[in-house]
Amino acid sequence: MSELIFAIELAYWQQTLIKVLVAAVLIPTTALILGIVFLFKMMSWMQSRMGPQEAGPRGLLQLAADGLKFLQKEDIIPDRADRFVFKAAPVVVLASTFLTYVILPAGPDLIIENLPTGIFFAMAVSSLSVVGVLMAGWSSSNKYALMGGLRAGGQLIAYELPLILAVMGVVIQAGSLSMQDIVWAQADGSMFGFGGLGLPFVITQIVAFFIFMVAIQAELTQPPFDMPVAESEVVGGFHVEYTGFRFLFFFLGEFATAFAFAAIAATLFLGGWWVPGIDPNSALANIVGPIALFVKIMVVAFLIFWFRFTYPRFREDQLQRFAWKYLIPLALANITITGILVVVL
Amino acid sequence: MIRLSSADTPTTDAADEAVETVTDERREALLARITEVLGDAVVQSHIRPGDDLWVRVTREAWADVADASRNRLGLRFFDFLSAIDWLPSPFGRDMDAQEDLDADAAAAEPAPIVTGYAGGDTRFQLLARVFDVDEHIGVTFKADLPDEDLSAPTWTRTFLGAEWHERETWEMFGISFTGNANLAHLYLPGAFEGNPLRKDFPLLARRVKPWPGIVDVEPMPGAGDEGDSDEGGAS
Amino acid sequence: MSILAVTEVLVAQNIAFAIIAVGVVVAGVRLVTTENVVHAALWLVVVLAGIAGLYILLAAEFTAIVQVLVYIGAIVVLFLFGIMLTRARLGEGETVNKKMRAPALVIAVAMFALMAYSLWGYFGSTELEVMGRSTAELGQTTAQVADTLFLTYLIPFEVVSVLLLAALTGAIVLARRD
Amino acid sequence: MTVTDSQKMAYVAAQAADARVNLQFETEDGMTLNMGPQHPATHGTLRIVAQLDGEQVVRCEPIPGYMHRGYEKLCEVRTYPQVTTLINRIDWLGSFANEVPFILAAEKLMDVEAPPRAQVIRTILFELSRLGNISLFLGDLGIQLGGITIGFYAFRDREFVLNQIEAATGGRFHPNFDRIGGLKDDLPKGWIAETHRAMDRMRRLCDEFEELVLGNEIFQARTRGIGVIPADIATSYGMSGANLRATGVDWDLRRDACPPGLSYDLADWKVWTHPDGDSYARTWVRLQEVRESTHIVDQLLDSIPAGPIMAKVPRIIKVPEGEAWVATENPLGEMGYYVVSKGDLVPFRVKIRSASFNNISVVPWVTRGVFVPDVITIMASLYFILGDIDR
Repeated sequence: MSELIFAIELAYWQQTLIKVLVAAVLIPTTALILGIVFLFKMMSWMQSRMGPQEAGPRGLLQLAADGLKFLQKEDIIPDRADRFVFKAAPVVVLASTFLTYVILPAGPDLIIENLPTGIFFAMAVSSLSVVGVLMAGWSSSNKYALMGGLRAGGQLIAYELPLILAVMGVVIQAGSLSMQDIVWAQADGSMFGFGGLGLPFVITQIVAFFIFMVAIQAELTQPPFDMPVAESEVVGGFHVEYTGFRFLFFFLGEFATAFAFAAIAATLFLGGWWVPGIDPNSALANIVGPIALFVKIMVVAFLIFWFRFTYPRFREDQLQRFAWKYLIPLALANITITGILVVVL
Repeated sequence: MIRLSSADTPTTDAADEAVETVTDERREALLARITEVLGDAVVQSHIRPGDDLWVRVTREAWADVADASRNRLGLRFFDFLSAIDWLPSPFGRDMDAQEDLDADAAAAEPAPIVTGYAGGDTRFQLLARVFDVDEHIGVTFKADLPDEDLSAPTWTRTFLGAEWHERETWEMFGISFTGNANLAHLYLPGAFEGNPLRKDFPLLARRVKPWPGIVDVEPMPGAGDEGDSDEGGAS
Repeated sequence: MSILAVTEVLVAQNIAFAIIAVGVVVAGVRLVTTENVVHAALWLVVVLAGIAGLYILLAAEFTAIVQVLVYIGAIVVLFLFGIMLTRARLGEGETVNKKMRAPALVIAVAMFALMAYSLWGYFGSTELEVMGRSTAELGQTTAQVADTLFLTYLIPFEVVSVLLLAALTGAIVLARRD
Repeated sequence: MTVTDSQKMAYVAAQAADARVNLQFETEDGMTLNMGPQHPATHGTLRIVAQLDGEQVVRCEPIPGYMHRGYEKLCEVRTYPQVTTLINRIDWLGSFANEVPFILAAEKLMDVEAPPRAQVIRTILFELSRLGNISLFLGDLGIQLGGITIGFYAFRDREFVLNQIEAATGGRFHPNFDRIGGLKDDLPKGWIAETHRAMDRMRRLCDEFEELVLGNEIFQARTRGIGVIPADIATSYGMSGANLRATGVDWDLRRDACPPGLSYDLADWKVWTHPDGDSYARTWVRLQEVRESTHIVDQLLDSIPAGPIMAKVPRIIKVPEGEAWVATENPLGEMGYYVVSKGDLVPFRVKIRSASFNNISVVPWVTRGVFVPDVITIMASLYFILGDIDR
């Protein structure tokens, strides 16, 4: 556990307060960054959309326009909705994202809470969002919302398993569940006896990386796995009845979760905050680390959104078949082989 | 088979006639086959050379016509099914602007019912078309419907697609089809009264606000209002 | 008792324990009193999350995370799934048989008394010495849990796995009709 | 027309599914899902009522009529030239194509024929409206399947076609340009070269669609073997256009029964069919249709004869007594007008046979036993324009 934040000694409650504030600021910021960079700029170029290229200088005002639009919308709660559950659902979804940020290391000392079971914790809290999604789907008293909620639930459960199994390969190789230890393991590793570049696990765990990317795509309910929110089928799914600020919660949650998962992928497979050539123990790593992590996150996020803008959508049963028949056996095989190799070598 | 040149080019007349004779024979042959298969059901027929074939059948044989077309005559493609109300103008045009009616004074009094190709004896006629997708030839069937019993056997047993057409004909003309269990409104609201495509169904929009119609078109000098339409200015 | 030793962390822990405990109790009461099945499942989430919080306070991180992952992430979600998929009547209007309340109360109190007595009898004199010791020394790290599970208790663990698998297969066989 | 083994198998499977579904329908009451009248997948106000068992469709019934405009009645009080304004709005994505069969029917009754130049330009515009229509289908299919990128590409490239239509006719969506006996105006200067360029854009869009959507494994998994319609069912429902050709029926009105007044025989092109009859086949046939259409336009552009664009017709059009049926191969399928004239200024009766009406009436048959997402793909691949159903 890092008791130091840039070597300043603080009381427990002060530390806690700072950590909470940092996380609270991080979530909307990261969501905005992904929103601008990928949703608006990259997508508009890839899909030749007009708005984000034209509105304001360099099309940057499109986000402001959209944000303003959300804020001034009327907050509508369906008459027959379960009001309390309806209101609580977006908060639950956002809380699950919030908790994921706790274990993300951005530098040797820059981590909100270095849990020894870090990655396991992240998997556990990310599964909490299912509850929020089901709450939203059920409480809206809308058939489309219910169908979307159920689809989301089934999908998230089906993909939790390959996600965790993919992570297991990395954990076996690193020998730890702690995010920091996983980074260290990659920094200390060597390729064919050459230690200069360390050993990003994407090289040895390429199968796990593939499964992980597919699984987070499903966890994020993005195309090609966006059946829960498919607008041409269930008209937005579980958040069909949400407007304005509450919808913005779901929206922020989606992008913040995308950022969090990209960060986890970057940490597990690309070495996280570690940069070759910089001593991980030096104070410099605390400054370069966040930048390196951010760059790596953007690379992973680019992959996520690239898939999103390219593929059409699966059908729900095809998705389940894909998860259970291909991804899970593949992940199990990966774990077995990794385990054997770790014991043998 | 396509006439390329315009009608006022005299050189193609011979070719036109040749084409017409060929298609004529095809339709004659088809008509002969239809008569052979349907027997007494065929009441009257009409061939427009090079264009189309009209066959009027009895109402009782209406379902057999569909069956014979699809299964024995090779006319497997179902085009459409509808009806015609032959009640003449001005009942059909009573929503026209008064100026139009005055200008067209000859039509102001009810004319006797005159039916079209292949004749007819009743005000309502069923109209359906089937097509042969292999031979590329089609037939338009007609059947008379007596006013006191506007119903006909359904085609849905043979042509599945006839269901929607029959529903439309039912709500638009008030013609029912025995054997079609699903005669519900297709277009109109459930509580709608009346049969809009009948000629005596008033077009209320026209009643409320008469359409200017042709009055805003200046008649060309020399263009006769009753004369045959061949003279007059070209644009 | 040494738990009340005056350190900042322990004060914070005690405050947190009080908050969580009250929350869990309230949620537990709501869980059994609410008439809406979905609400009951959601209160269950609160209860389980609170208990996970208590595990963390007891420095049993791994148990807490398993609690969240398995109970909230899987079991309650399955509950919700089942409730939403089936046509269970929601909300009021259901005539609940309340005749068995008194016996149920007796059994519940007896059960609580039994468990409290046995726990107290077994652990009552043990003092948890938290101060100055890491979780590793307390034998609660993930590695230690894994070692215990896969070395000492390997046979029971595998037997339980097979049993669960058999139950799962049986459930599928029973549920599938075609 | 041959029935392949796969079609027979699909038919048997459909029959079996039918029997099973009937049983379920009698024994349990599932959830009824109301898609529409406002639903993103119905593009328009079509209502689809689906009785569900889980996500499986027990019975699915489209309910049209939310946009019925009574054109058949209105046509009876419009003069012949006025009718084209109305019928422009039937298939609003391929407006010019709506005008053509009616104008041809009127020409047939009047025994007038447009000059060759007008015929060729008319055919070009006809094909341009087909391109404008079906290119949007290609995009829309992607959108319905969640791959929205191709949707934007389609909208982007369709502009080039619309610009050409606008440049020639003055109307982007509703040209109202066809006249009895010819066309309203001649082509503007430079139009031919510009249209060649637009055709290149359309061919590039086809390639992009093929790479991005048609070749995609997910797309194939979503469409292959889904919504299989055998050939005899298709003819029995009167399905036409690409939907019919996708069942293996080799029939195109442009080639086989082209009415006088259009000059398709000046171009060398091919009618594509596909034996499968599923959603994929329908998409594939439409894609090839767009390609062929661009070739037709390219060839016709180079063979526009000189001459007038209007035949001699009277100023006030009175159509002689008679009946005429003219059907053309419109973007959505066979569109026909049965025009009855009594020698008046207005038609006596106009029966509009629109393609989507027949194409969509097959939905209850084809959606039995499929999943809800498949209803979307089937509807999207059948491709309907709501105005073409409701008229």
